[in-house]
Amino acid sequence: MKMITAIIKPFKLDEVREALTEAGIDGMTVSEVKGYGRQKGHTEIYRGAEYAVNFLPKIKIEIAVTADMVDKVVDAIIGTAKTGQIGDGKVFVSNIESTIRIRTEEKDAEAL
Amino acid sequence: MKMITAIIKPFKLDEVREALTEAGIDGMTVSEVKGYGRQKGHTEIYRGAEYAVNFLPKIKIEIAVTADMVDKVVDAIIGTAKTGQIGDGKVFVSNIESTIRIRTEEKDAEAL
Amino acid sequence: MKMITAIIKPFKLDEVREALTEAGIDGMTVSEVKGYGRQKGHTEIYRGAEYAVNFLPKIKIEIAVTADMVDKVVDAIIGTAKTGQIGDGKVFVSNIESTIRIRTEEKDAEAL
Amino acid sequence: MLDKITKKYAYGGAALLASAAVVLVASTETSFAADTATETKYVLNTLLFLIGGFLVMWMAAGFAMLEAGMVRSKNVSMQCTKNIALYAVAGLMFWLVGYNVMYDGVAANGGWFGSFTPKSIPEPAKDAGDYAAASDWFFQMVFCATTASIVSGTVAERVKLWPFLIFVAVLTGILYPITGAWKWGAGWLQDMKFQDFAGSTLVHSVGGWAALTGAIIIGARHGKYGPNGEVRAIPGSNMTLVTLGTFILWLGWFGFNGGSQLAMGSLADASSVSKIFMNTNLAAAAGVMSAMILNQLLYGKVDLTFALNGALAGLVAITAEPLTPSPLAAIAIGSVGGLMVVFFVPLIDNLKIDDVVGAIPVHLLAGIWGTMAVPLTNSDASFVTQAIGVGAVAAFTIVTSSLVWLILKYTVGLRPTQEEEIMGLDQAEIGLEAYPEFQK
Amino acid sequence: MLDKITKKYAYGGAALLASAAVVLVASTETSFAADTATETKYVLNTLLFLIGGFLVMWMAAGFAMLEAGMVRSKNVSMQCTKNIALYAVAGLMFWLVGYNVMYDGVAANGGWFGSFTPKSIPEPAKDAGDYAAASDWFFQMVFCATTASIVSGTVAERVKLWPFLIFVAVLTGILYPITGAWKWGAGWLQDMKFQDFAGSTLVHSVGGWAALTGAIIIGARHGKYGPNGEVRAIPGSNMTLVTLGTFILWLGWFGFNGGSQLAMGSLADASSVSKIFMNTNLAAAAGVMSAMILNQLLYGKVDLTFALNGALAGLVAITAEPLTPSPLAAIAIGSVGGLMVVFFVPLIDNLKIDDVVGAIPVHLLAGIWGTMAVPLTNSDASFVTQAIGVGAVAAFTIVTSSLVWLILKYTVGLRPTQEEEIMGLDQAEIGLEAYPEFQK
Amino acid sequence: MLDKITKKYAYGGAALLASAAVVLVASTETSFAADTATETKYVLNTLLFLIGGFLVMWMAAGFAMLEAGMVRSKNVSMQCTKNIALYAVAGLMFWLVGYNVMYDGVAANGGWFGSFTPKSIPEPAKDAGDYAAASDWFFQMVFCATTASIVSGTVAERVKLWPFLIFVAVLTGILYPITGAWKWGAGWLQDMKFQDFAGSTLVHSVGGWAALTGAIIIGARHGKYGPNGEVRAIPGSNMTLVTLGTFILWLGWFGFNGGSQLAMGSLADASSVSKIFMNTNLAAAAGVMSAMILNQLLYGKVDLTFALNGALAGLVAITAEPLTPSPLAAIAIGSVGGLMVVFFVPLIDNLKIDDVVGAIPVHLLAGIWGTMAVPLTNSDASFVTQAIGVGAVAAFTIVTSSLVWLILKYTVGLRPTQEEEIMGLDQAEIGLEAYPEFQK
Ligand SMILES: Nc1ncnc2c1ncn2[C@@H]1O[C@H](COP(=O)(O)OP(=O)(O)O)[C@@H](O)[C@H]1O
Ligand SMILES: Nc1ncnc2c1ncn2[C@@H]1O[C@H](COP(=O)(O)OP(=O)(O)O)[C@@H](O)[C@H]1O
Ligand SMILES: Nc1ncnc2c1ncn2[C@@H]1O[C@H](COP(=O)(O)OP(=O)(O)O)[C@@H](O)[C@H]1O
Repeated sequence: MKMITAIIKPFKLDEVREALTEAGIDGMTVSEVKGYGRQKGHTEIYRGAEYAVNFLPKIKIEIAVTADMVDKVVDAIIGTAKTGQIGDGKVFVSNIESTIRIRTEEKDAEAL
Repeated sequence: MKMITAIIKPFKLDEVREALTEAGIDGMTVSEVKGYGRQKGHTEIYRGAEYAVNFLPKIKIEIAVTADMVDKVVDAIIGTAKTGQIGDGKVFVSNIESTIRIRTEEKDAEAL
Repeated sequence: MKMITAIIKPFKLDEVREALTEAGIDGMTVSEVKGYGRQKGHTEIYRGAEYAVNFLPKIKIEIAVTADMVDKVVDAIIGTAKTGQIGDGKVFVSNIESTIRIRTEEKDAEAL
Repeated sequence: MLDKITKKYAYGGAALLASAAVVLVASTETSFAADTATETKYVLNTLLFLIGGFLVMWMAAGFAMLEAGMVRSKNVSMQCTKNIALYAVAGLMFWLVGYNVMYDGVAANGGWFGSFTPKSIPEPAKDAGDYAAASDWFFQMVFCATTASIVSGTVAERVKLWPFLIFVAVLTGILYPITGAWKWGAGWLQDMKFQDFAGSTLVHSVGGWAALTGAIIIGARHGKYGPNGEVRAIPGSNMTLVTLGTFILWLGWFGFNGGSQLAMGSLADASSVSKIFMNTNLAAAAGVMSAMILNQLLYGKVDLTFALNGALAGLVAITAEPLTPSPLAAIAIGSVGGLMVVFFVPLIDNLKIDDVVGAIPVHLLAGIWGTMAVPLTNSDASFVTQAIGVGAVAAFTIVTSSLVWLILKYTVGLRPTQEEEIMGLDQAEIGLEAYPEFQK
Repeated sequence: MLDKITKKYAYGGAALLASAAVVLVASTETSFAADTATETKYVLNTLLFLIGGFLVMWMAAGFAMLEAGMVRSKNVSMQCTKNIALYAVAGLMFWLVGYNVMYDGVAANGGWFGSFTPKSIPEPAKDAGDYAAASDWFFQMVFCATTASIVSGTVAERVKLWPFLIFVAVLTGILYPITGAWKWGAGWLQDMKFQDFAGSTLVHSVGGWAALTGAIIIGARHGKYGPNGEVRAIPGSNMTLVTLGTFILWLGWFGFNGGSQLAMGSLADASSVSKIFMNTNLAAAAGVMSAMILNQLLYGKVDLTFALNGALAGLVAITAEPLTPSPLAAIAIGSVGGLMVVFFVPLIDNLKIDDVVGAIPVHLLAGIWGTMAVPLTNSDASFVTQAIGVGAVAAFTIVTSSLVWLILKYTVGLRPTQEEEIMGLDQAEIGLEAYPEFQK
Repeated sequence: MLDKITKKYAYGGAALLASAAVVLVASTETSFAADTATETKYVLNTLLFLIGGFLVMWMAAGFAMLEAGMVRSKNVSMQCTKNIALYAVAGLMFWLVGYNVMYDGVAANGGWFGSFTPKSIPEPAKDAGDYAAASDWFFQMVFCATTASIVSGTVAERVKLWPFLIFVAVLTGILYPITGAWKWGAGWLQDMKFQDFAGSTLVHSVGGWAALTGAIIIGARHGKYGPNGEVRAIPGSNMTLVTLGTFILWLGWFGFNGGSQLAMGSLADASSVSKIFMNTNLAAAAGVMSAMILNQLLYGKVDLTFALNGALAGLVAITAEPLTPSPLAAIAIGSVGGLMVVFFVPLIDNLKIDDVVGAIPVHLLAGIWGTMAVPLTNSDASFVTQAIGVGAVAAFTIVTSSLVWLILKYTVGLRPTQEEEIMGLDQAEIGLEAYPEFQK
């Protein structure tokens, strides 16, 4: 099993989610994160003093999938999350050794 | 070393934490996430317009453990987080290559 | 490629970020988490009733790097995040199988 | 009203009698001037009702904010809904029957209650009396609404919307007006010379008893008490709202107590209203400080919610008699209110009575204290009569409000399901999170 | 003012005429008493303007809070900036030209508008008339500011700061005063006996039309309507602020309607103000309940924002005539306002008119309803005249405000870029998040 | 009070003198009418104090909200605690000694201070004078509390609760009353004809100096200035609270300035109060706009907190003389206040003086500006005397408040530990997060 972790721009979430469900994905876990990267933050002036906003709001999506689904899922993400502008984000793929569904104690592929 | 990542229902957090400490776990990291899965969200009506709440609040718990502890920990989680109702969540186990305790620079098992 | 995950004390974030950029790191993803560990929470009294604050605010930093950078990055984190006091946090290193930059579809080292 | 009106002349004392005498003597020659003076008095009395009334109306917002801050964010939209709705229900019911039950022909019914009819208002040009009838209605209505606001805080986070509003309708249309009639409607408690200037008993204790019976009959919030009976703290979601609400209530209280002088057309009345403002403020300030100091001594730190409750307890305590105490006495009366908060909030909690905002110590207990303290500064009052008044109002309100809560419980049901309670009433009944964007 | 002043004597009726007669008869002998009485009246009338005025000023805060709660948190700082600035702009413009356009020499210009000059204020000691000139200015100014507040809510989250403020300057300096002159400036609508006591049409509909044209010309918020035209809900970020704002507005409305009696120096006036308070409160309460009940019936639950909008719609509806209705009639008028909210909010949404706070149903439609309902209780009004007034004000405001919006659109531009809109106006134009610490 | 009372007759001018003459002439025959008129005046004067007083009391809530919004969320409960407590402390101290130090027998002590005794209040029926004694106490007390509120904002986020409250007790019981006595207590500054209508110097600068000495002696917040001395912005946690607080203060200021006319029983007084309302509003509006425009020109965008501070600076600036300026002069005076905010906030920041809310530019600097501007419109004032007043109050307040801060620093200590400051005072001293549920 693989874990696909995508960092995307927040306003793309709904589109990506729809693409993923179309790609046959039934579940995912999402969280709000702050990103630092080539897309630089911005400088604000508060009461005359400058301050840097270094971290930009991003969304992290984690999707556990069977190995055969990885390409399809990555494509779905890239297909929808890409705007072509700096800061679109990354996709990371890593390995999961086992997966359990808490409710049924099903394992691995059946747990998804 | 293994990383155990559990997605659970928020109101179960305290119970799970207690079970984990009883199982001999000294540390964990928790975050608030939103989940999408078989447990469907709900439709709300705001000022006469429907809108879908697709993501439901979940809690993610991350626990780094030595390999021998994995089963015990997974059992503790399943034992307490299970309500038998859809949406109880998942447990993912993956590998960690190394662990360091920042304070002492101890490594791996000693870092936990 | 490796994923370095560090849990640190919140007020150390800016320092760590600066050390990382000095170490040549261009990107990272940050999130707010709550930690449970040897550093115990505290007991508060609200309207005469005690309650335990078990989880303490921490920051999680995730940095994807090429394998050769791992030590340098870990050192930079430890060098700045360490206060020597309990609760300084952990660093976890795990493996990433692939990385893609959404904007350009570049892969792996080029995607960072 | 009769009683309070009578009272006002009593306070006016010598000066007023003297000028009244002049009126009679001078009346043949200066009838125009006398008329003008009478008209001016009418206007000024009416103005007191209107200003006092809008200040007390504003207290409805104070309760709403305080309660919205004391509940968890998953119940905030519901708490706001209840508060705007209860003010609306009180305003309608007190017109439909409440006012007349309280004031219309109470003597004819043996001093127990008036008539179950809507309040009608004369045409402006024909409005006789010492003040405009509508201004009096307005002023009395906002008192009635206050009573309902007290209840909503205590039973927050675990009662369904519509059953709660039915309770409010009965409370504001019938229960509050009946005990009100006994005293302010010139009923039997008035005949006994029971003293309750602005309603420590008639408003605050009535609200407090209705809240207490509700808290017991509805039961505690899920998770408030552990399996072994241990008390679990459930911190409120927003302390600035609690602070804002308390400041609003403090401000409104100047209308509550000051307006209860019921007249402002003479030197003596205006002076009385002023003394009431001063005493009201001193009692509240003393309540804050006594609560904070005791809190620091007992717990080694200051709990903001105790300081804020202390202000309110000081205010409730002085409400039964804000006029006769000296400044020092006002400080003493308010201080005791503040101390009561720090003592009784945990005590009530330990009795497994789940009072989300502390309304029982603040409104009920400090209200009883304030009522019993009247004889200390007002020689017209006696401890026995005060005790009879407190007891009679308690008995009536406990019995009747329990009955209403129980009927609701066993018919439409009071509580949401446990699942709904856990998910929060906002999602269960309102379909609208109060802070949908902020991660919780 | 002329008209309203006239009206006030009419309401005073018999009592006032009688006492006026006495004044004439008694004048040679009791001239001092008469002067005192006149001076007291002057003071009391002035006081009504000042109290009414500060209550309506407070409504500016109510709109600010309500709107800050109805927008997404990324636009909250901007919404607060617009609200404090619009109140400032209105206050300056209504001195610079607004007041005199509305009240100064309207008859000389055929009843269409007054003079384009700043308002000057006499020295206190030489202030003639029935009330202080400055108190009248203050009271009229806050009405003007209210009109602008209505607009800011509807067009929230998608209009640039300075262009919006330019619109406000024109609205408060010229547009509002012109239609105001027709009636309250004793212009042609006044001659026709058009009735609008406190401004259901002159304030609320004017604001509503300006908001509607703005919403159409600026267009909907990005993402409000789907690619297939489906309506997408965009929940407001903070329901306690919306609740607080509504309570503030309700409180302020006592000044809005009560102060519009324009006099408080006589029994009849004070009684009228009181009746207005009562009717205002009943209509608002009825608006809450009718909106909640219809909401429950249609949707199976209660939407807090509908309950709050219901209060406001009840208030707007009673504003055209808060004095003549009986309590029951006030309840009926307010109820219809509440029902309109539940019907028209979704309808307007479906017409792809993006009204962030519901100002169009609340202020425009309930304002029309209130104005057309006047003849039901006030025999001085006729449906035809009311319709002419509503229509004339509509025509003028639609045309002129569209023109201003369009000129701004094609010169400085009204909308931020889509990118800026998505990132939020706080970041794009204010550089300051409203809640920088809270994760969203 | 003596002085202000004197002043009020001066303002009353011709009209009042004339009617006073009539009183004397007519007194044998129309003594009743004269008495009635006197009584009515007494009531109206008292009413002005009560209304003005409750509006200024409400400013305590305004400061609380503004400050709660300008601090980081980890210090919000503490800031709320300080604000409710300082209002309580001021209320008690101003009764215990403050009032009499300021007003009782100042001449007997060479015009420097009065007597260190509690304020006692006559029985209502025996209350002589032009207004109720208690209403005057109430009105003066809320001014005193305002002074303390100014301090709490500047030194927020880094001073321990109880030491801060001890400072407040000394400030409100002794320091503020002493400089107050010099002018309003008919002391030596009054003899010199120093002019400060509602307290640009006596209230706002006193608060500002006490805040400034505090900021310097306590030092800046941890992290406010970088290791190389660079200024670091620390954004406030909640901009709607800052906006709400500012609107509350604006509303309260009508009581602050309007009530300082100290009388409302005559045409001239009522007219004066009205003119004050108008000028106060114009100055505040001008402050908003001048701050916004300068802000836009200098920084290319509008900072909401500058716009809000601009309103307050406009208000402070007009406070020294809200009556004599023409509308245009009021606009000019307020505008300069607004400009000062945009100039001086960064400047003070660069001097490493950490003023969390901007109270030093707003209250101290705009207060000095307002005081020095009095001679521009009031021929009774001279620049030299104004400068002497400003300087004397500055010298006294700087020295004495520094002394108090220093004594506290070297005895009980003023600052929490750095660790406590980093974790936030809410956790360190209050044990209660303001927003416990929201992730930060
Ligand atoms: N090395 C990294 N490790 C973890 N997250 C990263 C890394 N580099 C970038 N990110 C995440 O991806 C986001 C986008 O990266 P950025 O460099 O700004 O743009 P792009 O992906 O278009 O090159 C960042 O905001 C951050 O959240
Ligand atoms: N493939 C997946 N990858 C990551 N997280 C998932 C995945 N499937 C489910 N989840 C998480 O688990 C939660 C529960 O899953 P769900 O399918 O609703 O119920 P159940 O676990 O009972 O089958 C989801 O809300 C989501 O957070
Ligand atoms: N086994 C673990 N798995 C995941 N996170 C952990 C684990 N142990 C500790 N942590 C995280 O590290 C933080 C610091 O750990 P703690 O034991 O308190 O101090 P220290 O790292 O100094 O020993 C915790 O708050 C928690 O977030």
